[in-house]
Amino acid sequence: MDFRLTDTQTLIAETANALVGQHLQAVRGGGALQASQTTSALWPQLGELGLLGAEIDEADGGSGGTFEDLAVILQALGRGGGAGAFGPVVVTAAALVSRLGDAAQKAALLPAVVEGAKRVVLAHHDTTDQGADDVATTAIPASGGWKLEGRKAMVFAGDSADVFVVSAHTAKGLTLFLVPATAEGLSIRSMELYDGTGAADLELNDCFVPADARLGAEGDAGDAVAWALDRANAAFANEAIGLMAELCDMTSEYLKTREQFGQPIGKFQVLQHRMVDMRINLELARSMAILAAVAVSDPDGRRRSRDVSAARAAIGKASRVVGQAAIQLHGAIALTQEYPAGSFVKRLTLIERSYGDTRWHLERFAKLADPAVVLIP
Amino acid sequence: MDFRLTDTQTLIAETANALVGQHLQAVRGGGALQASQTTSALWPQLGELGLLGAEIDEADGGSGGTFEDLAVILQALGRGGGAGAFGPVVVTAAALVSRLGDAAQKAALLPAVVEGAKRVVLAHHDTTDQGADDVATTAIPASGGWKLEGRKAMVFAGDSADVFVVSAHTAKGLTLFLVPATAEGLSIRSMELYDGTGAADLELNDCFVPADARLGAEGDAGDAVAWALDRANAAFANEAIGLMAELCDMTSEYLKTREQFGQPIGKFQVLQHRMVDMRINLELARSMAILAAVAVSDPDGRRRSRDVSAARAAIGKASRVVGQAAIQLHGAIALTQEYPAGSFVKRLTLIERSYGDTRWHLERFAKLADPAVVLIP
Amino acid sequence: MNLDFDDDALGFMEEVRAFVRSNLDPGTREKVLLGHLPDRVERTIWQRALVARGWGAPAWPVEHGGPGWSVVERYLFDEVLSEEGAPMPPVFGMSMLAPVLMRYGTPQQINELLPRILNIDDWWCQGFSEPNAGSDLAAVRTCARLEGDEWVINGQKIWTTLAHQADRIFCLVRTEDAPKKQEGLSILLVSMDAPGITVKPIITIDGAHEVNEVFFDDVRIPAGDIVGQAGKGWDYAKYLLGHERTGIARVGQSKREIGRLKTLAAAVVRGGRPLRDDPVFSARIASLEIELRALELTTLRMVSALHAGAPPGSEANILKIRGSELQQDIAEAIMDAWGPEAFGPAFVGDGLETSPAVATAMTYFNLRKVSIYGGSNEIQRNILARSLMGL
Amino acid sequence: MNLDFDDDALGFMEEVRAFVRSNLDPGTREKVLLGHLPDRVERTIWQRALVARGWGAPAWPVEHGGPGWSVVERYLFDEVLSEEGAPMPPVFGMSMLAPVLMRYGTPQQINELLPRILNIDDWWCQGFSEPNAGSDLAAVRTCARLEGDEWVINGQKIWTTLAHQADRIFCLVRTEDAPKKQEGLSILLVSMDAPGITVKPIITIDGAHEVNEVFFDDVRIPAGDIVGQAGKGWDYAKYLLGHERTGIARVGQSKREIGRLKTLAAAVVRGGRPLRDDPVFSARIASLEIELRALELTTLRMVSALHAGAPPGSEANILKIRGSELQQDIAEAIMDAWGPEAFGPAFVGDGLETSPAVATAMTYFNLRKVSIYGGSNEIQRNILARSLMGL
Repeated sequence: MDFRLTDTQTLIAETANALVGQHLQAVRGGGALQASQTTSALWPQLGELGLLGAEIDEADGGSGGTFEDLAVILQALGRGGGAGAFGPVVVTAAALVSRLGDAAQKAALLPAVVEGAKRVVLAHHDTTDQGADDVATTAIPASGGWKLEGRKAMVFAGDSADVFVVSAHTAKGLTLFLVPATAEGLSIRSMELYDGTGAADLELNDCFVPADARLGAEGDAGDAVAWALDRANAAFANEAIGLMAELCDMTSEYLKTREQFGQPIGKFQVLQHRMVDMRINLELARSMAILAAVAVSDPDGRRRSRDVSAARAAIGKASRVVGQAAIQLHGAIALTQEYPAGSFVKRLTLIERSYGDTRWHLERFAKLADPAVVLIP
Repeated sequence: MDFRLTDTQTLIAETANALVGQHLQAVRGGGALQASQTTSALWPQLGELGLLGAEIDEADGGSGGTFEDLAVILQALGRGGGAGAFGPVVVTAAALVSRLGDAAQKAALLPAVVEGAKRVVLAHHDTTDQGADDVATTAIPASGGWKLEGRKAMVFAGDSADVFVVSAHTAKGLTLFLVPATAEGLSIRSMELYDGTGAADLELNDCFVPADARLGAEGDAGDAVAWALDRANAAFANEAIGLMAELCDMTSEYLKTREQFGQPIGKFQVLQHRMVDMRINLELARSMAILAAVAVSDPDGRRRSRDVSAARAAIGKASRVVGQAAIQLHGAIALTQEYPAGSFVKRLTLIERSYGDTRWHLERFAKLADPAVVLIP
Repeated sequence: MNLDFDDDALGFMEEVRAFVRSNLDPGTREKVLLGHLPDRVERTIWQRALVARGWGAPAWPVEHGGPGWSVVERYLFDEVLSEEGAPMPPVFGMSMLAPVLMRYGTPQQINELLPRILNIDDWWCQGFSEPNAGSDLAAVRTCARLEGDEWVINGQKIWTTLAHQADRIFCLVRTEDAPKKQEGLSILLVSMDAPGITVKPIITIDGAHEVNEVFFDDVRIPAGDIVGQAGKGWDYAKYLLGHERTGIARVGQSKREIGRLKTLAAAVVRGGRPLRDDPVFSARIASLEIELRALELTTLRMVSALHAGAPPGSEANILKIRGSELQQDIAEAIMDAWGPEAFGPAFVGDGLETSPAVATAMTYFNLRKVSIYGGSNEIQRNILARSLMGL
Repeated sequence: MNLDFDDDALGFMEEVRAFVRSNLDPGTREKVLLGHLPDRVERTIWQRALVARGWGAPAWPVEHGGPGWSVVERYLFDEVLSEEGAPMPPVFGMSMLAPVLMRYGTPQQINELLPRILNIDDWWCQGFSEPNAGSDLAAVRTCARLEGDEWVINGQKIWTTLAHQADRIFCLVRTEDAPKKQEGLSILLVSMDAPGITVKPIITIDGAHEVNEVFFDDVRIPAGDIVGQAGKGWDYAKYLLGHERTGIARVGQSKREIGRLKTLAAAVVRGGRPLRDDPVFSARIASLEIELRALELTTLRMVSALHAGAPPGSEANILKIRGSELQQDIAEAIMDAWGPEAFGPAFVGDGLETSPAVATAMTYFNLRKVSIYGGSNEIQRNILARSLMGL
């Protein structure tokens, strides 16, 4: 049992926090802070500093680290207002390419992802019902390749993607394909989400991709997709910790400085206790984010999904407590676009409902939990 | 729309509150107050003052009032620590006799109930699963009567009953029988419940009752039992209001008088707000107790059950809030038998879980609720 | 007791409902149901339709154009309008300023201003909150000094709802220095086009422009444009805020929204099944519906007591707290029912148009205000604690 | 990071578990699992078995008979014992008084008292709370004055756990008048059989006799039976209460109880179906299990930090708050799972014996204390607010 960061992780944390901190200081004067902006503005530096490649194999241009290294970065980006495309590109899609790609596919994509030059994202759910695991999109063999037919809804970071990892059913089962954004027959409707991040709806009409666009074996993608979605969820969990930590600090600071009735409002016991409850929720959620980060490497898929869902359910509940309390304790100021709290809460609110909401994760946990009590791991 | 008490109800309320108030003053010095004691100690006076017969037809010795008259009494008894046998005897079983009994049955039982000389109670559930509506107890025709076979669990006030209204299946369906406590083949295991009230488990082994013991038509008791149980639940709802109102007063008073850190603890804002939440819960629960009291007379059984379950679910939730806050705001003193709060909370806790708990009533409400929103009634 | 309305009341409700259905512009109704703000023109058209029917000012006495309704009728009228998606009445003029003028205004103010409020010839906004006077309203610093026959006003107001479309503003300002901060305050009546007034928009996190900052820089108004006596502003402000509380629980609106929630839960598919078939979500809907019923009955008890002549008590604080919490809980459930779709696309077209799904997320964020404004729920609980415990 | 225990730790846990299973009296275990208090004889037998194994005082230094374990091993030992239903160690003597004596006691006190604590030759109880000194502990009024070579004690203590079976009591008393109420306090060591001591039972609503009032009427003890210096009692009391906090979350006990809840939900039938098949109840169990996991990991983070030499921080307050809330929530779920059966029959037989179902209701009521004692959760939140916000 060891909860300490490695030296590498400490270094990564310092680098990422410094980067985010400088950026925040630069923009704070400038008004509205949308969750999207920090990470998208910092993308080139994230590449330069090697943070986009933290986990990718050294052979593919990365640092060959672990998911826990990514978790440290996600928390830092969360403190900056949100990790934006970092989860979809780095944590989810690039990991699928690393896991399933052949040498040519990796060489074509991964070094470019590490540099920040290319973005690849997963396009899996046909509808916004992201708790569903059925896919109606199909891939039919065509001369020299495949024809894809179907649609994909609300692909996170899909507005800025160069390549999509598209899931589709062949005769043999669920299969993944690398589909460039420029592919013929692919139409992309980019959208800004309510938290300021980007996404896209895709339509695949008679969309041809060559044979070498298939990622991994035919009909065998179910496990890999489940793994990737667990990674995406673990990423959300850690990003949420950063967002909540910053909201807690912001709120504490406000309570200490805002005066009403001739004293800082933090002197009022009811506000103190609500602040304390924000912190308690944060600390317990933080433990669960650690669990999620460790769990994604668990070779036992059932235990992996169980722990990730436990983390997401706990953090989802904490997000509501922290987000709603942050607004209430600030009062009206938190409801303005000028003040950053609202933007943080929006991002938290979206995260809580993406890739399975709190209820969905709770139910999945209940199904996967041991019938008897889980003893110390 | 009219929420005013009738003149009769005002008089009943004054009478019952005065009776309970005098009793409480007399016993307060004497230590432990168990929920059971007030109502059982006052039973003779309740008879003398006509309160046991408030709703029973004048022809049967009562005052021919309404359920709302009973609700007023139940709230007063709740303020005294609990209504004990009043719900089981007066609200539930006597009403079944009034509704279904022939002239002889009424004459034999109702005047005696009104006077407080006899107690009749409903014995319906075979097990403590009081949300279940299946009954395995059977009645088989025997020469000149019926043989009953089966068991009844946790019959409220069954320890002091003279006559049981027993539900059993005949070939035609669910049927009710009047079974004297002295009947051969009936064994009664009396028990004290954790809140100090009494109950009994019954075993019916080859238990013979004569033909004229059948209450109402054969095979047709389902609706009447459902009605009686809704009445019992509406009684619990109103009793709970009395218990909660007294807990609120007790707690306010304690906060005003108990001093720590050189001031009444009611000066602490966190305690104030928790007290306020107790009151808010009480006031909203009170509205729902009114709804339940009115609903039991609704000729539409579906709407009756829906409204009663709505009331019980709301009041159940309020009971937890009020009971737990009352203990926490008092601190250790509330956990002693000497101080009355604990006894009130015990009774509330039992009520919340009897004849369907909050979850069960919520589910029943969801099933009976209109698919669209209920507009103003 | 009797929880049913009598035939007269039911007939009245049907009459109101029929009127709304045949007179409310469908586009306006649509906006209200999506949680957007109708614009001033839309609200004026609707208000004048009500005025023409004699229903323009339900709570006003007959001599000023009120319909002479009982408390119960007024309550029912509000409920039906909310259920049907009619715009809210112009609350600042009609429900706040007008009652104060009726009681403390000069005959000239009454004769001139009330009809203009009724017809929305004047759109009033309320200048109370300041950057350092939120919950602590008596801490206002905006000041006015009498110079000859003019008040000269300097200072700043904030969170001023719809100041950018208002004609006039009633302001709580400091007109004298006094030992107690509640003393020396006055309410002044100011035209928004007076030189020296600057309105600066505040965009809220739901993307809407509803509130503003209003700056006063040597703004001059006639000395007579004051309510009642100088220095008594705090009493008038309390009277003004204490008025007309039975609608505060927003029962009609919540009823409408629960209807929306149920319809949605039947239609939307989540995790591969209709959402309504998830027993946990169905229990959540049932709980909300029961809480609403408790709130409605509690409101009716209060309406009924007022009708019988009882003085208003602390019930209004209870209704404000539970009403706002319930509005927020329902909005959250609706947003949850939509799932990720509630977040995008944020905008369709060029302006602030959104999908119905995203409108629910915007409403969720917009409604965070209801536990903050009009005396935050913490303040409401403080008031209740004082009145319940006398501490 | 690594959330798994290494082989040494796992082996250690298995060793402890095996020891408990072969040495703990089944009757004692049964009592603990039903939430009843084992009596003094049962606890002494168990304690002496631990002492014989060298595990009698896990947190004590080796020179006083401790096993020399790490923070992690101590934590694991506590957890396994809780899970297995072993009686709690005699906390007042071993975990509160002993550490204070080791630091501030005289050599004679250390040599004489510690072995007697270890073997439960002396059963100690704690005389801190008074009727008017609960959350406000420094307000104690029980006083002692030095007369010759004796302290003469007068006053009253309350909520004294197991005073009726204790041999000795350590008391916080006022020995000098001082301007600040935290000054002038001392901790005295008193024999329960000293003339002038009266113990009056307090029966709690779960029907148990666990706590007492203790009255002191001119009780005389030797002047030397004081901890450290006179007048410094407040510092010692804080040291004593601040000791040994990692077990405060009661993770092992809650784990055991969630196991009980799951077993019960599978067995019990409610509304005609197994309770576990109700998705709402199953979601409730899942939530509790997830909360427990979060609490456990948070505790382990703290244990791990202490192990690495970090100073104890405000985490202990967090663990106390969430640990106590979770204990209460689990107990409530278990009582709910039993339904009405949890309420009767209240007693079987003559004494306080109850059915397993009723024992869960008694436990529910008994556990209301965990958010009240040892500094109520309100006090814990006050402390956290101070340390987090520095206000």
